[in-house]
Amino acid sequence: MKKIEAIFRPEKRDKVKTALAENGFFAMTVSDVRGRGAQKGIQLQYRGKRMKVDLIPKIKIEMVIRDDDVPKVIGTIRAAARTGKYGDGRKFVLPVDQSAMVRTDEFVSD
Amino acid sequence: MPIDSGDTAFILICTALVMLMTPGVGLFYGGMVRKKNLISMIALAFIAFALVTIQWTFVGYSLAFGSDIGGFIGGLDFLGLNGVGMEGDGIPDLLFMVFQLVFAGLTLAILTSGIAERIKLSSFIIFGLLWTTLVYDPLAHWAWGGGWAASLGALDFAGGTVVHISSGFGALALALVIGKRAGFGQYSMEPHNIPMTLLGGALLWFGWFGFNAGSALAANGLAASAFVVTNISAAAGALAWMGASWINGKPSSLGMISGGIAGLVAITPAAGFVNPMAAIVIGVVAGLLCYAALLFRVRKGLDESLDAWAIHGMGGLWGALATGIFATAAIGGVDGLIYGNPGQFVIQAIDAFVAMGYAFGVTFILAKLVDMTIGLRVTEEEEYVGLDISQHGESIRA
Amino acid sequence: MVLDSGDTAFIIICTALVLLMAPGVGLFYGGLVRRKNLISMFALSFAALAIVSVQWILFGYSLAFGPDIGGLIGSLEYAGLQGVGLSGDGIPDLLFMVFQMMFAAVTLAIITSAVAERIKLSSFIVFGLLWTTLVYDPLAHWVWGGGWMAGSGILDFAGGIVVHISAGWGALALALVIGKRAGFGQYSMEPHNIPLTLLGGALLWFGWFGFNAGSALAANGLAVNALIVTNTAAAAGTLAWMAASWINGKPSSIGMISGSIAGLGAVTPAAGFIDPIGALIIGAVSGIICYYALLWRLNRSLDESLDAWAIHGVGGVWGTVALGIFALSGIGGITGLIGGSSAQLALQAVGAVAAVAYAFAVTFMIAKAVDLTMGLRVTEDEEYVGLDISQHGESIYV
Amino acid sequence: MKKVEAIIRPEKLEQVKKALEEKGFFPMTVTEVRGRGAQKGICLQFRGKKIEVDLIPKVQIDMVVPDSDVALIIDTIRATGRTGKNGDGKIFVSHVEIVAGVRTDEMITE
Repeated sequence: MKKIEAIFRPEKRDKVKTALAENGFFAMTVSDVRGRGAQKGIQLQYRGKRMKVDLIPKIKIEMVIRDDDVPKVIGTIRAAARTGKYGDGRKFVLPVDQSAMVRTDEFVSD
Repeated sequence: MPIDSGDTAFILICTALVMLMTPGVGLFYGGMVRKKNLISMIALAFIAFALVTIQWTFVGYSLAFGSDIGGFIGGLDFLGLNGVGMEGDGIPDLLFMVFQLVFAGLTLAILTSGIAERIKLSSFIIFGLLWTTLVYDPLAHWAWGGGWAASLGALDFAGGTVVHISSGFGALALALVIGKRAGFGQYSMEPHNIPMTLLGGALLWFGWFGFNAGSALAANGLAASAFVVTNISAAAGALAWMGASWINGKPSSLGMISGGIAGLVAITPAAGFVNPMAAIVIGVVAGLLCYAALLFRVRKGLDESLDAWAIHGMGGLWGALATGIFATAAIGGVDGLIYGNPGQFVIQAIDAFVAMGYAFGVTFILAKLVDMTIGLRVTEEEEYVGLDISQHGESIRA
Repeated sequence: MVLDSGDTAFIIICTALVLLMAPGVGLFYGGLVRRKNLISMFALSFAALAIVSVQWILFGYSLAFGPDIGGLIGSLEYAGLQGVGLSGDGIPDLLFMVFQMMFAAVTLAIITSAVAERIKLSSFIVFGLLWTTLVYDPLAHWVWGGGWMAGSGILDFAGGIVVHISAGWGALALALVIGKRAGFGQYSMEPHNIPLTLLGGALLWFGWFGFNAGSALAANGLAVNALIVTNTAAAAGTLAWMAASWINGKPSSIGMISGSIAGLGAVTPAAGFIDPIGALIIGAVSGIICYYALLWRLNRSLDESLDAWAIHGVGGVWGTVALGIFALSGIGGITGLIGGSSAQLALQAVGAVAAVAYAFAVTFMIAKAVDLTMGLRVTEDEEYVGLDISQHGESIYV
Repeated sequence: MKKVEAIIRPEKLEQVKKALEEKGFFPMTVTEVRGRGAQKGICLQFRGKKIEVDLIPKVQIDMVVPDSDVALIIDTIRATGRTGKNGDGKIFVSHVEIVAGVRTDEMITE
């Protein structure tokens, strides 16, 4: 199993959610986060003074999925969340060793 | 006539109530925008109020209520409140002046709907000063300051034409000039804080009692009648909008409070002329009409962002016409269409449509002018990070 | 004189408006602190309201307005409201009593600025009781209860000395005794909820109409004038602070609303003596000097946390002195410097200096006394987790 | 690649951000969280009654960095985020298998 953490623009949340659901990926956890990327935030010009807004609101979704679904999920999120401009976000894939249900005694491990 | 302490007390308090409507509009709008622009919406309402206070003291009151020049505008005889004193007819002249001041401040605050989430603060200050001087003040003069509409016999008890048509159609023109918000129509821009909008709506409803009942300018039967029909129309509007939106899905709380505001707007010009039964009809029709106008606006992809046009503009238009239909001599001394006086309806229609054309046209020109000289709009990046940070250097922490 | 129903109606409503200012202060301050102390700020305002309401009825009113003893304090003749009845001069004596009570309560609420985020609730209750008895009541007596200031002709229409100088300079003394917040100056303590502060500011502005206009104690021309100059000074203060802060960066909405309060604070003592143009200048100057007072406070890294000193203290001094400059005989019967008389200005300066010295010194002693006996401050751990949890066992976190 | 999750005191965020920036580590995601550690929160004495405040507001910084940078980042966060008292926070490092951009088709795998 893998854990996908995808960080992207808040306004794309509904589109990404819908696209993932259409491809059969429903379970997820969503958080409001603030982040900055390699482009170092947004620079605003203000009367000759520069003002940097570096932590910009983003959405983070976390999903735990089967290994072979990883490319499909990444592709789906990418297609839905992309604008082509800086600040579109990133996705990270981490290994998950075990997953245990709270409601039942189900226990999944690799 | 001497000063009456009861009347003076009443109008003093009504002035305070109407003042509270301005931050009420700020909260109402603030809850409907995205989180990154909440502070900006509330701040715009405060700035509108502060600007108009100063403008009204220097020239605005005189332009609106000075001695008539050609039916169009007031003279400059009250410049700097010269000759506006503590004596008067029932209430001091100064009190009448400040009661009218809070109306003008509120109207500019309503207008911010058209430019939500994308206006440059400095441009708003310039535009606001021009707008209140060239749109609000003439309209107030026409209806209340002895201008042509008043001579014609057009009725506007508390500001259907002056406040609501002017701000509603002004907001539409302004929205057309400034253009859509980035990403409008591509993704949803949901209200982020509905309780704040409901609180703002509650303050508006509360303040509206001062707005309409106070427009009787005395604590008398007419004020009581205006108070009653105001509340009835608001309730009818809220229920009508709720019913209409229920047919299309869930009845949102936002729709309900919008319906309440639609009812309040529509009863405003009629408050001193109609009876409670007519108020129910006015409120219900306002709720339905404004709901339809809002759907039309959304379908057309117009980004008059917070619906001042649909609610204040269309509601104000309906209210002005409805005054010509439902007015009864038993209350305000004038009969309307259903009491056998179609002439009044025609007068109301002329007044409303001229005001609409004037507000839309002049606002459009002013907005274009400001846009071409200093630019109405913030840059794309400033818009993306939100006006709270880019215009005020502040932000709401999660 | 017989009772006047208009005047009575007016002052009853004004009392309610002033009452609303106490939670208004709570909201205003609550938005400025960190999230872990929001409930605490709000609760302190309510506690102040409750403490003063009881104290005022038992003996506070008598100390302030009882028969004069040596120009310093009132006697206990009205203790327990003995002899304060339903008859009176224009308005019932009881109404005058309760109207004054709200002023005392708001004053104690304002002073919580100094102890924000670190006061022990039990100590605040003891301190508040002592403070309102030993600082507020004598000052109210001096100015309004027939004390030495009234005797020598020092004027204060609605509380520049009694409310704003006392609360502002008291807050400064209190902040010096209690000490800085843990971590002050090492990391930023940004306001966590600006919309709440703006809402609080709106309620303050609204309530201030009752505060100042009501101080005419009748619904007459003087009340109207007070309301207008109040609104004008608030607007001028808003715009002036906004402009001053714009030069140094972004015009923050917190700055804007602070400017409103600065204008309102400064016009308070003068409201019954000046015209709108005078108010415009008083408000604008107040916005600017309070802004620089705040910057100075930050430079010196004084942790008078929410700037009651910079805004109420400095604004109150300016307003008290400005009365001597801008007073017009046509309004309140007093001629100021601009009318060619410097006598009043000198009196006002004496009054302001005496009030500053008394409020600062006595507050300092009371605070020291409470600190030495029971400790003003919470423990370090309690401060770190926040007063909401440590003092009230509540939290706004989900 | 490794993911560093640092949970620190909220009031230290600005200093930690700045220190990381000076060391050349710019991209990050910030989340406001509440947590409790091994010292079981803060225990307040109130007239003989004990009030335990266990979930205390913290800030979580997430960064995904090359394996070789992990030690430096931990040192930097420690140096600026530390007060020496209980409640300074913890840092976790986990393995990241894929880093995928949203704006571009960039895909780093191990």
